[in-house]
Amino acid sequence: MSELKLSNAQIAWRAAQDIEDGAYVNLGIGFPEMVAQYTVEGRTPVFHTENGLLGFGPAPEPGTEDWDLINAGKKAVTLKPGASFFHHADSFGMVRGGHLDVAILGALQVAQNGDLANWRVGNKGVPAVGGAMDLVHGAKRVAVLTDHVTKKGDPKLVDACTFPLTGVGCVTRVYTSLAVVDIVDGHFVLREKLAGMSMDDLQAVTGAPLHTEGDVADLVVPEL
Amino acid sequence: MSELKLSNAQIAWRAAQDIEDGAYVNLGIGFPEMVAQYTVEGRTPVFHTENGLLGFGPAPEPGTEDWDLINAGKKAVTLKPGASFFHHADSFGMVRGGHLDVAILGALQVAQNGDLANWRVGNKGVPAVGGAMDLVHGAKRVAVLTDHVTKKGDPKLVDACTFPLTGVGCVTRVYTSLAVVDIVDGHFVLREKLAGMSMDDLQAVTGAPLHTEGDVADLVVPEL
Amino acid sequence: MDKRLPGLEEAVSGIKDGATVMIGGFGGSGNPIELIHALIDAGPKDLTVINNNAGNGKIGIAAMIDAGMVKKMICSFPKSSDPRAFTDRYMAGEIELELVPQGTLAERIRAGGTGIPAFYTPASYGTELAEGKPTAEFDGKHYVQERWLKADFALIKAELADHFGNLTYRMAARNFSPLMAAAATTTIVQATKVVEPGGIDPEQVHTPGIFVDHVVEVADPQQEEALIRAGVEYERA
Amino acid sequence: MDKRLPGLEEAVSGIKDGATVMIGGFGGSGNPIELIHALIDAGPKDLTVINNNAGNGKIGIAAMIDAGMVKKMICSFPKSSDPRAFTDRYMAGEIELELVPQGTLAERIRAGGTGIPAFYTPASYGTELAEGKPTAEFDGKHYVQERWLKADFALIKAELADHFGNLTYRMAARNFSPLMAAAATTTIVQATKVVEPGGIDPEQVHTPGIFVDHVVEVADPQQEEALIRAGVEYERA
Repeated sequence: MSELKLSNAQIAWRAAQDIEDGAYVNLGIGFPEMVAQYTVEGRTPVFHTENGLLGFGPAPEPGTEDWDLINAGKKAVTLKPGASFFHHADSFGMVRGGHLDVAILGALQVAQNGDLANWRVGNKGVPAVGGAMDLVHGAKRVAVLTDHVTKKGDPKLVDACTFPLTGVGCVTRVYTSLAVVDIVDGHFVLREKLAGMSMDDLQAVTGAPLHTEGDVADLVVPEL
Repeated sequence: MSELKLSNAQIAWRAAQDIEDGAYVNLGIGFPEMVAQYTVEGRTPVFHTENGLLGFGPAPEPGTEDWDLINAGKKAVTLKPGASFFHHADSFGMVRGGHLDVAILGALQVAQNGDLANWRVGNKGVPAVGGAMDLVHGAKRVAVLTDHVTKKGDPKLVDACTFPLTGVGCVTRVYTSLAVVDIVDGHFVLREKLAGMSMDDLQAVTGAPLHTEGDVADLVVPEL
Repeated sequence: MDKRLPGLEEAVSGIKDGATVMIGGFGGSGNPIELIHALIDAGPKDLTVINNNAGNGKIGIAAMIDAGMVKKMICSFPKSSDPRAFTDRYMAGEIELELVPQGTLAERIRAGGTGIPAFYTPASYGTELAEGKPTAEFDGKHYVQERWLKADFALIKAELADHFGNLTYRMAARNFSPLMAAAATTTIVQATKVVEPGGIDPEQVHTPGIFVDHVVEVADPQQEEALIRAGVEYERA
Repeated sequence: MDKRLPGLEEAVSGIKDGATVMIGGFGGSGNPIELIHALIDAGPKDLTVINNNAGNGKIGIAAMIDAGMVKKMICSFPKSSDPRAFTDRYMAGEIELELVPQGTLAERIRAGGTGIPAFYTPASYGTELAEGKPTAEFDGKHYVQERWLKADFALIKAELADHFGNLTYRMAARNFSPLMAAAATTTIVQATKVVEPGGIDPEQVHTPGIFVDHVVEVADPQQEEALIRAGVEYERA
């Protein structure tokens, strides 16, 4: 059963199910950007990018890029009707001021108290933080997408982060390759897990106790 | 000689002589607004008003007012080419951020250390401060226009203000009905006085010592 | 997503007793007269109202005060060409006043909308309006610490709005409105014209729709200054 | 009043050794490539450069670093598709780095331009980037005190400028530029088109001319991203 896990696309799909119609959403660079591809039919979230744009759409056809129209990952995007441009202080004002409904980020580690480590592994190389330390504060929901364990098999949901922190007590929900876990009052609360996985098996690859509140639903996703 | 004094128009004219071409200028409500009428030929100062407009011109013809185009005194104004609108935080950012070359205000009292009192006389009635406490900080020059003495004959240039303060150590120059006085290192320094007035007479109606640095020029203004 | 509401009554129906309400405008420019009058008709009490001024004549905020709806005003300049409504209540001790320097008022609202709980300004240092506030020295100059200002509701007058709540303002009617739209939990807009998404150039949006909750079209809005000059009086419908 | 200068060389001639220079742009969008290359030709040393990034490839800020002009970078993300220039100098201990969270960087620059010496933000609280900074609690939440950031010069790329220095920006090329224009003692602008005063609608000005000192028309500006993809290398003329 330990081979059973969701692909990144499937994790992104699951996260997309929780994004309401009309929600204002910031998707972190890389993996979290995939969430936009799985927007639920009939819903129109508005995507925010830190560099001063609300309401962007998917990448343009190769060769038609306009490099003044990019996202925070410096990738070319397109405009949807009702978009708006603004400067960087206004953009992070939206973030810090609590105007985003959801911010979705990647993670190196998430602690049971909601601490997030996602910007550097150690002290080597050139450090770069970008907007991560701002994005983890202010959004109504701060969600994380991640494999449940590292490539070596170490838990990424931990008792306490050992990597440098991005933010303290900021994560509200984690979508992993095995489960959906909320952070409630300093604890991991399991909401959904793969049907084929036992509680014991899941706990064995999780670095802190998984609590439950009522039923744990099956984590069901389509083939992608 | 004590009857000799400048009219408000003449004080405003004198202040206008110190406004350079291209200067960004905020004129306080009332008496200071008169300075705009005496703009020196060939100079184009840009007038700022706190309610979010740079580059306004004189009042429109009566009956042609647009009440969305007003100054801080809620009077209708007109637009000059090159004007711009912005919100209130940006507007006071210009003030506080040191971008104005000159702010010109009225005064109840100015102290020799540059303290200004101009917003209320005592504790009676409804207090109203508007933008005065912001305008006295940030401009490169904060100038005051005032009669040299009150209607009762009391000095308005004083040792220390007795009325509630608008700002501490903020005034750099005072244009009065009798003289032009700078504030330098906590002292009044007399730059110009009416030719017909002796130093002793001027000192007698001034509430703190008038220092001099080199020559005191004659304060010469046209008939207005 | 469509933030349009059919009428003013629906727009203000969520504003209950005790709410804090920011109202855009500076003097008559940008004053959302129709929203204010709809709020008077709805009649919530014990409101805290934040506006640069405190009403003029017998309409708008002055009419709210006359209707006994306002417990407290937070403003910089509670005077006007006809300040009777506020002055009478204030002198009778029937309305509270928090007087804030105008630039500080703007920046406190901006801070509320942008998640800055406190900041330092030189304005009011050494004056009676700084009494009781923390101060600090930076680079040899003295500053007053000011706190953010937020509200439950903002009532905003815009020129154009689209269905997503993107806004533009007309000339100096902009003033406090972009700041208030961001600082309120629920922002209610009356717009002279409402257009489809895409009807406003994205480079020319003054207030992005993320700050706006409800939009009502008021095609031919009244201007406070014109009403004052005409001697108009508003009474609850 | 006319803020136009005839050429790039005159525009950057005042920037001397040891100056602090803000440079607009986020990645390639809004990067004033022509002004940067003119500055490389002028060749001042020991500069502190403030930009979101720290150069890419062998042009723009990366070429400044390669030319040995940069003593210190203040930025949020000193990585790019080709970060060699900064990385090599940094790993060799030849360039200082002040790493600032992106939103804090924007707000510090905004504070510099608007006369706010310090403010509080939740960003970086409890992290190594907050070490040594004052903290405070407001309403039960923890915040870090951050200081304003100013510069001697700002290099800005605009779409339109008028003779008074009023500016508009093209799409997401706006990013840090309005903030930097206000936070620098001397702001130098390259604009794709320069028009007479009155040529920009007053309601659509993004940066009022009060923040701008010099304007140079660069009619067909290069785009950093396009140059990177073409493998262009800039060397001092």
